[in-house]
Amino acid sequence: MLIKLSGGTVYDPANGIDGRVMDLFIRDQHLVEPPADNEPIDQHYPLEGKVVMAGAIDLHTHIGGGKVNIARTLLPEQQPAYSRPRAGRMRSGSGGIAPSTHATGYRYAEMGYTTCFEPALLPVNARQAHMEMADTPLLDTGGYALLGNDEFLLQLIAEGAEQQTINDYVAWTLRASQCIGVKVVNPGGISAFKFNQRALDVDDVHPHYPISPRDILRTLSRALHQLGVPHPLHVHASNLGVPGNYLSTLATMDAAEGLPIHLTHIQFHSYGTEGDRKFSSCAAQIAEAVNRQANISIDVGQIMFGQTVTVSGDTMRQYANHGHAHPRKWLCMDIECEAGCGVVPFRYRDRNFVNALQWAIGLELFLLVDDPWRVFLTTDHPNGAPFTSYPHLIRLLMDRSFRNDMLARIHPDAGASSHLASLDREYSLNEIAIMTRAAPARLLGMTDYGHLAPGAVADLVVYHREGNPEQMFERPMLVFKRGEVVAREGAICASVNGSTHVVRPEYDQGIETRLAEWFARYHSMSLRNFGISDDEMADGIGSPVVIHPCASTSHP
Amino acid sequence: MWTTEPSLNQKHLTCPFCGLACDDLSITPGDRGIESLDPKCDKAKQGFRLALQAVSRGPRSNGAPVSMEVALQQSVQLLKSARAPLFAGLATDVNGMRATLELADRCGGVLDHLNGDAMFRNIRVVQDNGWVACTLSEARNRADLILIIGTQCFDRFPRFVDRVLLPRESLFSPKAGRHLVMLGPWQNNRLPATLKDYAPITLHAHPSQWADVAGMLRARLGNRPVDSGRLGGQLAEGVEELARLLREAKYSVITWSAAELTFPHAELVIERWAALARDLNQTTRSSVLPLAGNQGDITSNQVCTWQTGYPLRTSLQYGYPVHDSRLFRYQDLIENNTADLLIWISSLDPEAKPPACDLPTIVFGHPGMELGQEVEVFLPVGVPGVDHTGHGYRSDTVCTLPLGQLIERGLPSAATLLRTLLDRLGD
Amino acid sequence: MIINGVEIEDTFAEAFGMSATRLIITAINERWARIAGETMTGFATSVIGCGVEGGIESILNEADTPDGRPGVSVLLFGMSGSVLGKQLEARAGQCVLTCPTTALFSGMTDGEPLPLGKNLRYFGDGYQISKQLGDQRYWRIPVMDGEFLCQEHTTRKPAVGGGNFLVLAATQAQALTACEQAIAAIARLPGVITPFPGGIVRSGSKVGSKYKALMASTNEAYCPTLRGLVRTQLSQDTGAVLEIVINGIAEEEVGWAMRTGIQAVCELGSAQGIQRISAGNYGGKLGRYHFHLRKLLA
Amino acid sequence: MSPFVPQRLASMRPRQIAAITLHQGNRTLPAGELFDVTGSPGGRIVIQSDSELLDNIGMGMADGELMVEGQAGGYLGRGMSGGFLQVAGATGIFAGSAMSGGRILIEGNAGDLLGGAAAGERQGMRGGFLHVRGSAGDRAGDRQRRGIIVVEGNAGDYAASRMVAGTLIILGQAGHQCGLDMRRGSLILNSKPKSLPATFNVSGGHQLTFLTLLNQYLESHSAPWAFPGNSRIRRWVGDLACDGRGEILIQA
Repeated sequence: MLIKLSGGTVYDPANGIDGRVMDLFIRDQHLVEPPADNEPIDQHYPLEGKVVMAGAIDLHTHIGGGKVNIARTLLPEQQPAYSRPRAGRMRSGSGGIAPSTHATGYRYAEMGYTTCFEPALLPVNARQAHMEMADTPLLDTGGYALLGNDEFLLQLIAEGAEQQTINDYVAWTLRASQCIGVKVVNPGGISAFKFNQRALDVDDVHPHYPISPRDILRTLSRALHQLGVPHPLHVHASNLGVPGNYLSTLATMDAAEGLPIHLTHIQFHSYGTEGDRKFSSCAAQIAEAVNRQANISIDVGQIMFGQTVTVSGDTMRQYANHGHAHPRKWLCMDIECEAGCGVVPFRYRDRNFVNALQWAIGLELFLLVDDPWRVFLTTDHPNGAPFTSYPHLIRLLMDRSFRNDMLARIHPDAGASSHLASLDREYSLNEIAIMTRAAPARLLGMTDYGHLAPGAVADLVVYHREGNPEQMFERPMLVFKRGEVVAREGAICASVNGSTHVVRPEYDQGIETRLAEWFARYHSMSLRNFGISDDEMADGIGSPVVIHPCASTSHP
Repeated sequence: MWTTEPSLNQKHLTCPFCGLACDDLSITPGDRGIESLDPKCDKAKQGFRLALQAVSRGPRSNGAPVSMEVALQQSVQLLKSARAPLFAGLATDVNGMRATLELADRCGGVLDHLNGDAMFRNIRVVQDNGWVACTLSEARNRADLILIIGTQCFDRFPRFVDRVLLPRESLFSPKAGRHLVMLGPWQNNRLPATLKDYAPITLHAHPSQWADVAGMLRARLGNRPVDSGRLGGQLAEGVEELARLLREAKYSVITWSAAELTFPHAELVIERWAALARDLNQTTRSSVLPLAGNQGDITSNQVCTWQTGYPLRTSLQYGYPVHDSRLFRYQDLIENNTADLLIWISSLDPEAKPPACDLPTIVFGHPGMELGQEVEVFLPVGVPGVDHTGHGYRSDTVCTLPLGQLIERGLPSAATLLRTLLDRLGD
Repeated sequence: MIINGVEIEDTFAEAFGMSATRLIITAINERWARIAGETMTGFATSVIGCGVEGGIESILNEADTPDGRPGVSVLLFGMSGSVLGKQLEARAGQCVLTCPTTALFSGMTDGEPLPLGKNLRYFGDGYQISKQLGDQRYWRIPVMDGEFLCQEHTTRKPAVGGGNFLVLAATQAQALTACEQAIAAIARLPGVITPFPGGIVRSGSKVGSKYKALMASTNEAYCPTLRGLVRTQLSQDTGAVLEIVINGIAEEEVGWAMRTGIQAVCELGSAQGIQRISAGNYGGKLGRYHFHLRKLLA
Repeated sequence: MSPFVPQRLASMRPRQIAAITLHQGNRTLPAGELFDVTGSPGGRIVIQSDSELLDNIGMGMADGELMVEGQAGGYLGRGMSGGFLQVAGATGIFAGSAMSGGRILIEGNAGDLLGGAAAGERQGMRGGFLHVRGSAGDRAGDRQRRGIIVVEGNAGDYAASRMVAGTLIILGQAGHQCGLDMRRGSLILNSKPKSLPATFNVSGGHQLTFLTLLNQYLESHSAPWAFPGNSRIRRWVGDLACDGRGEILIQA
């Protein structure tokens, strides 16, 4: 099958193409060089006046694993708000803020997203996360394994284990859980909460182990660097949501000691204590630190007004916030001496000072961080808002007058205490393409994704060029998944299943001896059942793995 | 399906027959199936024995043997003409449930598990309030006080004692410092032998008193003026002692098996225990650990939840999912003639048979299942973890254990047969 | 105009727009309802010094109260809604909430809502209970003799304050007797109260004073002992003057009450020493309502 | 058969109502094939149906009058905010759940969770008047938040379970464990229930003025008085397992 896309205006920042009218060719599942003149074209799409980009990549969205299922269970009364009827072979679904898997895949694809990453995959829950993502059609997926609150690692660090041993354990975890990266959530804090500690700042000492979050951050960021894992340590920093936490965030950046580190949903970590309400924006301080340190990347975790549900591994902070639950019910879970999970439904209100300022802080961060290659468009779905609000968010970034109209509607004191009105920046289509395609692919080491050069996987999106970016990004004209048209005019027309993206750094298998002993003594399952094989991924779970290379290993 | 080497001589079998999903079992095969099982577990032994000894009589139509082809054709006809198919039983593995859901979505079916009554006693508490919960490893390594409500956990989950309550080793909570408190009608029941030496604290209380005991504890721990004496002398003293222990514990765990709470509206009682654990977290740590997962109930519920957005007792009749744990109880749908076809899926236990009823019925059954009343179509399917690989959820809803294949006797998985039906139904 | 030998002066009473509310206080018996009502409307003679003006409008029997117990109907008048609200809260809290066996209800349904139990409920310290019956909400506030039942809101609406007439008589005793007669007649009327002690005021006032701090001072033109010293309005044989001030929930009610009162006075006639009926005004510039005596009695 | 979810049913013409699509199993058919509809818009609409499976009748009803001659299924008048809904026979579970206004009169018996909270909802009935001439099932008034429920017959177990506020009156015999986890609100009983949770305390005998008001309100809605005259009642307070600010009033 040879497909020609002619005359579209292409935005492909990974290849330095910023709005060039050009032809693209797809052969089977990949983009290819223009064929010989005499080769017949099977399908031809004339795209004059249309915008063409690679399929969008969401590098931080909670779409798989136990906590999403818990959210679905906790909120049966919220689910009917969005019901998706069955249509032919397309499955039915429900749920606007915690959608069912099929509804998630369809809706993402309808918006031009072709790859999504679950950022908090508990290794012990990896099978479920991969199963849910396998049942999320049209998307390639992957996960970041949660480490840094597992008692095994904390004990290793506390004992002063060699970095090499840590590296082996990290690499083993990536292999066992079939993940592409490693995330740490409130380093040490989830574990500390199990010991009844209610707060743990970057340099506080854990109640059981003589180590601090800083030690965990340093050890893990170093491990990933030395293992050559492309995606840097993905960090949900200490003190989420606490006024004054920007200092913890700056300390977290510092703890990486210059090695690459990704700070996620940083909006929730950019709060000061100024003003009458002791709650203020520190977006400027955070953005300045990001601009200054090239080793740091962030995603924003923008909030949007309305009902949503917060799902997080950070039981310490979720428990602390349970009083804000709306509706008033919530759930926390301590999980397998490995991590935890807290689910607290939430309604952000534009007339509430704190919520309104959170909204402004997120936008300030987008606009104040200079390099679009290091700031990513997320709502931390569903924590800040459901992913379905992305087109609206894109409009907020691209259209200053629209942004100011929205600003005028929020709590007046919040508007007044934000710099947002003075920020003139408007994102260009090229910058949107960077932050939603090229940059995430690069940060994850997915060389064949997120761009449109010959050889790339043919995940691509054709947009109508509308005056209103929200309409443009809400209903693309065409979405191709691996060379097949799966959505037209914002409606799914075909369903294909995705793959699971992983990295697989090498490690000394000697670590498994130690792990086997640990599992036998303390765990409730055996080591051999912990890890997931490639065959199990492909045949049992239903999502074959795509392995991305790691950089050549550097040794300490 | 991914494969494992079919062999009985495996060192670490995973057991699909209870919600603890122990994966450290080894079978010593004998002349008549199993010589012995190590570590000892009557439930696992019985499950493996019945699975291995079962001699399938092949597909049947109204009791008469038919070819698989005929059985499938008849099933397709029944599904095509059904106006209100009911998919019940659902004792299967993850892929069996995935195929069931796809078929139910296609046919417009309603879904319920044979353990639905027990399961929804817990799920309703989560739906209405949420809770603070933990998993088996957390309880094993951290709990310094475990309150066990009811006397039947030990029959339903035989290795609960050595895997969670009194493990050989524990990271943070050595056996010596642990308090086990057992609430239930123990006067009329004998403590499990494994616990006798440990001498746990027992509180003798009939199930009808459990709500009052929980309420009294909540009131006492909240310093509200109540008279525990109303519970009666010995129980009142025990409750006062338990209140003190709960207040002083670093990490308490409250556990029960909802299947034991067979009285109506038992979710109200569970809600009280969950609220007690939640209250305790204001000053210390406490979690609930509901025991479930037998007959694959957690498994099918988890898959249903992610695929439809709702737990089981969800209807796909309207073209989109609608959930109602009271209206879509399979027993009621049969009794009030709201269903017109029963698809009964039960691959783990030959005794988990479809209910006696007048509905046309298709059974995807354990190969050893003998029906008292013959049904339109009986399709024997393999036992997950014996005849084919698969996945089963553990009680705590977090861990999905891979199930290996032990033998090859040509029995298809439920998933395989259901997918065949799907293909034949067309669009 | 002369009635029964009493001269009706050709003048008018000048009255003001006020804001009023009606409350119903019930209790175990009439005695305690009356005590609560009197206490609530005690020290409520004039807005000049009391914040509000108030009085018992009527005594209610069991059939006419919301809870089927004996009660009283109370009217309170303030110069503004906010002052009225503050005074109501203070008086309901200090005089009714505190009084044994009472309950407190709104006596009107139209007008702007005015918080009643809405604020008083906090006395319940979290143990108060809300009950909604139809579109009305009530608060049950635990107190030492049981529960204080209190409606969440009453209403306020525009009303008239300061209707008045002056009774000029030969002696102090004759003026007083005549005014008592008038008060007894007015008391039977709905929608009005006479806020001064016993319904009667002797300290008629004028605007201003030689002392800077005072807004009002004695009306020297009607003081018999100042005759000869100031420009008097009294003839030589007038021994005493007393005034009746009437507040009402509408202009008609106030006028009717003035007429009723004046007629009662005139019944005594000149034979009982009554000489003249006059009225207080400020030249017609301050108050919206003018009650011309002769028009009222025509 | 379910759900019967027309919006503003009472303001529709009978012909329009008969044309509403209902689900029966995995197919759909017009309502008129299942039952007869008569009446006029703005006036009283009468549905002749005798199915105990027709759910959600009068769901979301905001005004008008709707009469069901026969019985009704579950969730009768769910989310109703105004108007008058009358059922001649019995109804299923959750009658009046999420109701916020208007009046429902059930001449027969009601099922479990009368005025109760549906799955996941933090509140049951939120306002209005719900009157059952027959008996009610278990958990009447579960998580009720406001409004008045009167059951002239008996009530099952756990009446007023998890009640948040509001008033539930049971004139017949109430079952076991009345008021379990009641946070606030009033459960008014004509006679001793079968049992109360151990976490209710006696607060003694009282004469409560508000009961007179309640009686008058009931009288104006053609419902019998809670207690005759100004009777002395025995008051229990609880449930002290939770908030403990609820009350159970029992005629002494």
